[in-house]
Amino acid sequence: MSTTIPAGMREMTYREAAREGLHEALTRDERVFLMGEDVGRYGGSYAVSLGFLEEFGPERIRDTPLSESAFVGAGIGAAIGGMRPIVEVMTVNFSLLAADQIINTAATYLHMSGGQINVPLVIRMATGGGLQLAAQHSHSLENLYAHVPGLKVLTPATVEDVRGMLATALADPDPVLIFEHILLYNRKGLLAADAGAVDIHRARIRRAGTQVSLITYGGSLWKCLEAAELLEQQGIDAEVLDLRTLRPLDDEAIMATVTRTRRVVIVDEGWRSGGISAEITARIHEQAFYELDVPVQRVCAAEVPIPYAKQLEDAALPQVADIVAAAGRLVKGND
Amino acid sequence: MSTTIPAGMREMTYREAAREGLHEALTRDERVFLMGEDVGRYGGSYAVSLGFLEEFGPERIRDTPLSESAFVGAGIGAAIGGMRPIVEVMTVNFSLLAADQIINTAATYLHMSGGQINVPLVIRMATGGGLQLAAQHSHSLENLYAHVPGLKVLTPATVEDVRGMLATALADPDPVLIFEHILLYNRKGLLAADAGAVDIHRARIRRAGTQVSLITYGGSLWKCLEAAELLEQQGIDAEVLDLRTLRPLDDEAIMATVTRTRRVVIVDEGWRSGGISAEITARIHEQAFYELDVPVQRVCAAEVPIPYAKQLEDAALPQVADIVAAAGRLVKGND
Amino acid sequence: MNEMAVPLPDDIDGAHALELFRQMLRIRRFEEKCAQMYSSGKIRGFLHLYIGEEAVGTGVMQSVAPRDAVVATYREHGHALLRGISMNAVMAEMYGKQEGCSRGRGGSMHLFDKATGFIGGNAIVGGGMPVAVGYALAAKMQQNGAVAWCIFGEGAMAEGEFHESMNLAALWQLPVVFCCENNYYAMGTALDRSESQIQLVEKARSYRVVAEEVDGMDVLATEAAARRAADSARAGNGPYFLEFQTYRFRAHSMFDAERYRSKNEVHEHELQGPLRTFGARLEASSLLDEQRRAELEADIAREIENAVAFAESGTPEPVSELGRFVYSEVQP
Amino acid sequence: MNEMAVPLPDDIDGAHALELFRQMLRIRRFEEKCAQMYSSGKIRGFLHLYIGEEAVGTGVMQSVAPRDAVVATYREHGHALLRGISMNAVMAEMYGKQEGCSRGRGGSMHLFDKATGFIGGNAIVGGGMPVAVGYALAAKMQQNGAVAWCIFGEGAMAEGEFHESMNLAALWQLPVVFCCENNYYAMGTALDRSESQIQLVEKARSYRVVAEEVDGMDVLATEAAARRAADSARAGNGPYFLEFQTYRFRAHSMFDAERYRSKNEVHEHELQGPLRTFGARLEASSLLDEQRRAELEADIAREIENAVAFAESGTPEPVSELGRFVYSEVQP
Ligand SMILES: Cc1ncc(C[n+]2csc(CCOP(=O)(O)OP(=O)(O)O)c2C)c(N)n1
Ligand SMILES: Cc1ncc(C[n+]2csc(CCOP(=O)(O)OP(=O)(O)O)c2C)c(N)n1
Ligand SMILES: [Mg+2]
Ligand SMILES: [Mg+2]
Repeated sequence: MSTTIPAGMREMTYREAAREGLHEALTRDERVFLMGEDVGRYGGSYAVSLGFLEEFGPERIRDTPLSESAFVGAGIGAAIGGMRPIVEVMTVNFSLLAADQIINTAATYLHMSGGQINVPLVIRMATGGGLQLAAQHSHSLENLYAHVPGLKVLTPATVEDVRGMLATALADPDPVLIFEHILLYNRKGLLAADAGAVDIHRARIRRAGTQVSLITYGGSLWKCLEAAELLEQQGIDAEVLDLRTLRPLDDEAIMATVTRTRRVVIVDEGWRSGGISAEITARIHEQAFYELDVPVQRVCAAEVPIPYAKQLEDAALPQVADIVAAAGRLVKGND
Repeated sequence: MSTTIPAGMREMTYREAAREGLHEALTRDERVFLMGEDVGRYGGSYAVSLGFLEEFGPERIRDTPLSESAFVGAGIGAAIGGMRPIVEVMTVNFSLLAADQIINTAATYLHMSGGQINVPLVIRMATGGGLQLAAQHSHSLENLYAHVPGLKVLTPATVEDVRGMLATALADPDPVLIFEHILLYNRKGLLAADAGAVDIHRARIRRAGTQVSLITYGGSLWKCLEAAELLEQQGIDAEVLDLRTLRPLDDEAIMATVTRTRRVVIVDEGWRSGGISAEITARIHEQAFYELDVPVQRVCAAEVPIPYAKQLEDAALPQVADIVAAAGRLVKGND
Repeated sequence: MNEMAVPLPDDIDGAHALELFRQMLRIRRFEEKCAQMYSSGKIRGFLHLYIGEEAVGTGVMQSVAPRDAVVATYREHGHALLRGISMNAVMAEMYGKQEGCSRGRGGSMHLFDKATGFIGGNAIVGGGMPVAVGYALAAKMQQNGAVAWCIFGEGAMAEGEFHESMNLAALWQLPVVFCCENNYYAMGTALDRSESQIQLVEKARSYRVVAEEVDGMDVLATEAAARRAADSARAGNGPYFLEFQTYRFRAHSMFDAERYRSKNEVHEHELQGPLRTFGARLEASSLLDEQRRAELEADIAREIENAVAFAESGTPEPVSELGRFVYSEVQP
Repeated sequence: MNEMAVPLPDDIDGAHALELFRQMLRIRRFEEKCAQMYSSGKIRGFLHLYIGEEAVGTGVMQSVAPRDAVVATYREHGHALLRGISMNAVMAEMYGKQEGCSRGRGGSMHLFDKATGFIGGNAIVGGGMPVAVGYALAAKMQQNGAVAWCIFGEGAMAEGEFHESMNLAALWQLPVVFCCENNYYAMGTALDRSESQIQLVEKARSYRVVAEEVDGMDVLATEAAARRAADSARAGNGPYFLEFQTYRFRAHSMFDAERYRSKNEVHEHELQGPLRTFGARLEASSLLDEQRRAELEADIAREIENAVAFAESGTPEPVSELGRFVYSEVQP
């Protein structure tokens, strides 16, 4: 990223962008409120809502007790009751305590009620590993939710998306889950001065290329972009597709990049078996079978509960070198 | 199924076989006990443990309060403490209330403890649709668990397997989840007089064929076998592979059938996106890319919360006709 | 026992008392019909009857205001009807028809009606509780005077969601009325096998929530208690917990062999049934006689017949519509 | 305040009292070292210090018998050391080394030791509770006399798993001692913002569980309470709940700016710190003087130095071993 900031752009961290998005939502719509563990006095476990309590008051910046199922469920009820709650779950790992409310209730009410009861609820969660937080704080379980009809699953990777997707999610009549990768909060990016709501149905090409497609989302986007630079040094021209949304998947964008490059690496920090990478592979297989020169490769987390020790965690998570190697294998066909 | 019973075989329902397996386990090993909602006085919500309370007493046939998280977690603790608990969760839908214990604890302790604390816990759950039980009782969520390293996921489809897998699961030092499809309990099958523990690492060919492979598990096995008969009438020779275990998957058996028939239909009652069918497709794509004549087809549940009305539920779930059509398309190539 | 029925208090409004009786009778006869239709295969899935417990829902619903919400369980036919969902729409729902209150997608366990604030029909035991709390939170934040009525069985009180929801409601002083329908069994599990503390009001009080035990077989008692609770909640005094002591006369669902209780126990309770006892009191007060009874029965029978006919002639949702209502049709 | 320290009771065993002091001092100094090592990047991940709360764990562990199990949280360094896991193994764990008590896979939040029945190190708030209940169930079924010690913070009491676990333990009369370390904050959330009922013993009693409030800053009080609880549980009287009122002197974890409480509040509590007050009492009873203190400090410093050296020279698990311990190595 260049050090001079283009006109009309601002540089900020992902945290600041998330914060701006929240701030704008709270300012613009009285029905919006933020609820979760330590969003208020503590300032948010990742400091995203620092100072909001003072600004918006305890009614709208609502610290909850440790009770994920109840406060997520209360989000559902409040949404039905006319509010626009944003519920924060500290990490997706803890969201398993609220899985019943999310999957059995939020995702089903519209359908079970024959179209009457929609649930305009936004749930934000941190996800991912890389901080040596071990096996109860590091998993990327977003694909569990991406499996469930009735939910939308967003995975903003950029400052623009983390800011803008929140607005779009709040405008959505149905439950939307937003996953923020823990390693992104301190990452800087450029944001247009007039940044606002963003589309959530389209994947986006973050780097155009011709020889291999790196399909990814969230925290792994930056690893893919780094890998693409390294690949360029090896004379390999990689395209990087940021899925942005895991449910619904943007098949069109996926098939378009496949058709262009005919070689695909999917990079996902979730476990490989049964992860979102499997679904993408399956769709490519089904929809672009004859476009591929070689089988799709997946670079995913190793199938272990993520360990604490640095070298083990590093080995468990997809790394730039793994991506480069996989893409290199595909293009050079060395095996 | 023929009406004369071969020598050395017994005919019984899946329910009876499950029951025999439990009975044998309880009889053979004092450490084994059964715990769950209404397993005792009520006789089990699917009547599998009817009469056990009287036979084994309330210590070993343990009715629990409605508290899925605590009694599944208590299973973990009891397993660590030297017992061999079998925990019954009425349906996989309710297991979401215990997802934290299963995924964050049962699946992680061995790894997080560096190999010290294994959890020899067996959890039985009913799964699947077909009884018009609607969107909170009909889902096939086993693939959520199949995604998680540290767990094993068994899906017995036959009387032999439902009886024998329990014994194998109990001998396993690690947590094992057993999914019993609700439509199977009344289904009859033949069991060898000397039936016992069965292997849980191998998929099994339930019908040999040469032109197309139907890969499936659990309740859908019988739909696939029926489809295979219908296909035979159309002159199509289908092989039916019963996965039996969703984690770990038997790649070898999958690739072997793919190589034989070069055409694959995967039949899974779970939702299509991100289901186990995606993982199987991805593995075939990765490991047998050059063996396929045409892309793998998936016949899965429609991506809706399963509705109550009969015609809608039927339309939402994979049906024999869908399987026949998918296989027919693959073989005849009519599109 | 009926012979010894105590006349109603003098200050009772006779017409209202008779109306309470009629409402109970209506849901009783409706469910008897449902049971029949289940046996003949017209209704499928799980069917949980409220028979025996009618005094609870009937008393409670008298205090439910138009803007309130009701969050119920899978045993909610009675509540749905009492709340004002038409019998046609409820019966059609159980038939799985488009004209059903959930368009046939929900069935017996998932009756919904946005217009009357009937937001389920939740078949996860305890699952509706956080939802009710959230609805009450919205009401409080919007200061719209609405109350959330959260209905559940005593079995649900062992679930973690009960605990978390009670605490949240009490901590935030939300207008929720928690209505526990204590019928002493959760499927086959008796209360004393599911709770270490069977004084349920004590459990509720441990969250500093006002709690009352109510005779759930007496519709005047249930009505009065619900009124106290509603007044308190609407006055901003936070949540209220009512334990209605009642009994389920029928099996848990249509699949239950009832091995966990004796016929005799059931019979004893039937003698104390809400229709029987309240009917006798109305008679003792000369508010009801055979002729009036017959008229009521005839009216109800007609309504039920019509509902059945309506459901029979309803439209099965075309399979092409299967994918609707997974997401809202209007997207931003 | 120390000037006014009350001498120990006459009947106290002086050597034992000094030993309690030594144990507290040992875990205090150990954690101070951890904080330092965290700052210098040797320890990573989350690090939750027990500083200020040592009297709780120290008192409790005196009653933990060899066959008992301890189920702890992510704030468990003290408990692990007190339970007998070697300082070397704990420090090596935080360094992520093979010699660590969890082979470097767990880190600070996931200390385990099968030999001493230390079964985690669970970092899901409330997550250990059902496990402790299950362990106690196994103990009861096997009649082996073991007790499960379940340690958690007051914040965990809002979780559904607390509710479900208490009920199960009480219903089945299981030998669990629930040890609530009430340090009045759950991260930045004060007790009165997380519980509608802040008398935590009342919450426990609502399950018909015997409950005591204990001064968690007084190691003699914590020891005596734990002994009563253990005796009761071992005698077959079911679960026991102890609320230890204590205070955390340090931030929740190393990422906490402590905006939710004043420096002054912390300081006030520090003046009542368990080492400070108990040290003063030992001095007042002539069981401790400067020289003895210096000796203790020196011994501990040596042990810590050795542990650091041990951890530094430990072996990082080869990456090739990553896939181990997902499943047991011996399969049937
Ligand atoms: C979370 C969950 N666990 C189990 C069930 C199965 N189940 C349905 S109703 C029921 C009993 C509930 O009893 P109670 O709450 O007392 O209500 P009642 O049926 O007596 O009205 C059970 C165990 C369920 N639906 N949801
Ligand atoms: C289920 C769950 N939700 C949230 C968290 C994040 N978290 C970790 S510790 C903590 C506070 C717990 O407070 P308390 O139980 O009082 O223990 P203390 O840290 O004070 O010892 C929170 C919210 C978690 N680890 N698990
Ligand atoms: Mg009940
Ligand atoms: Mg605390």
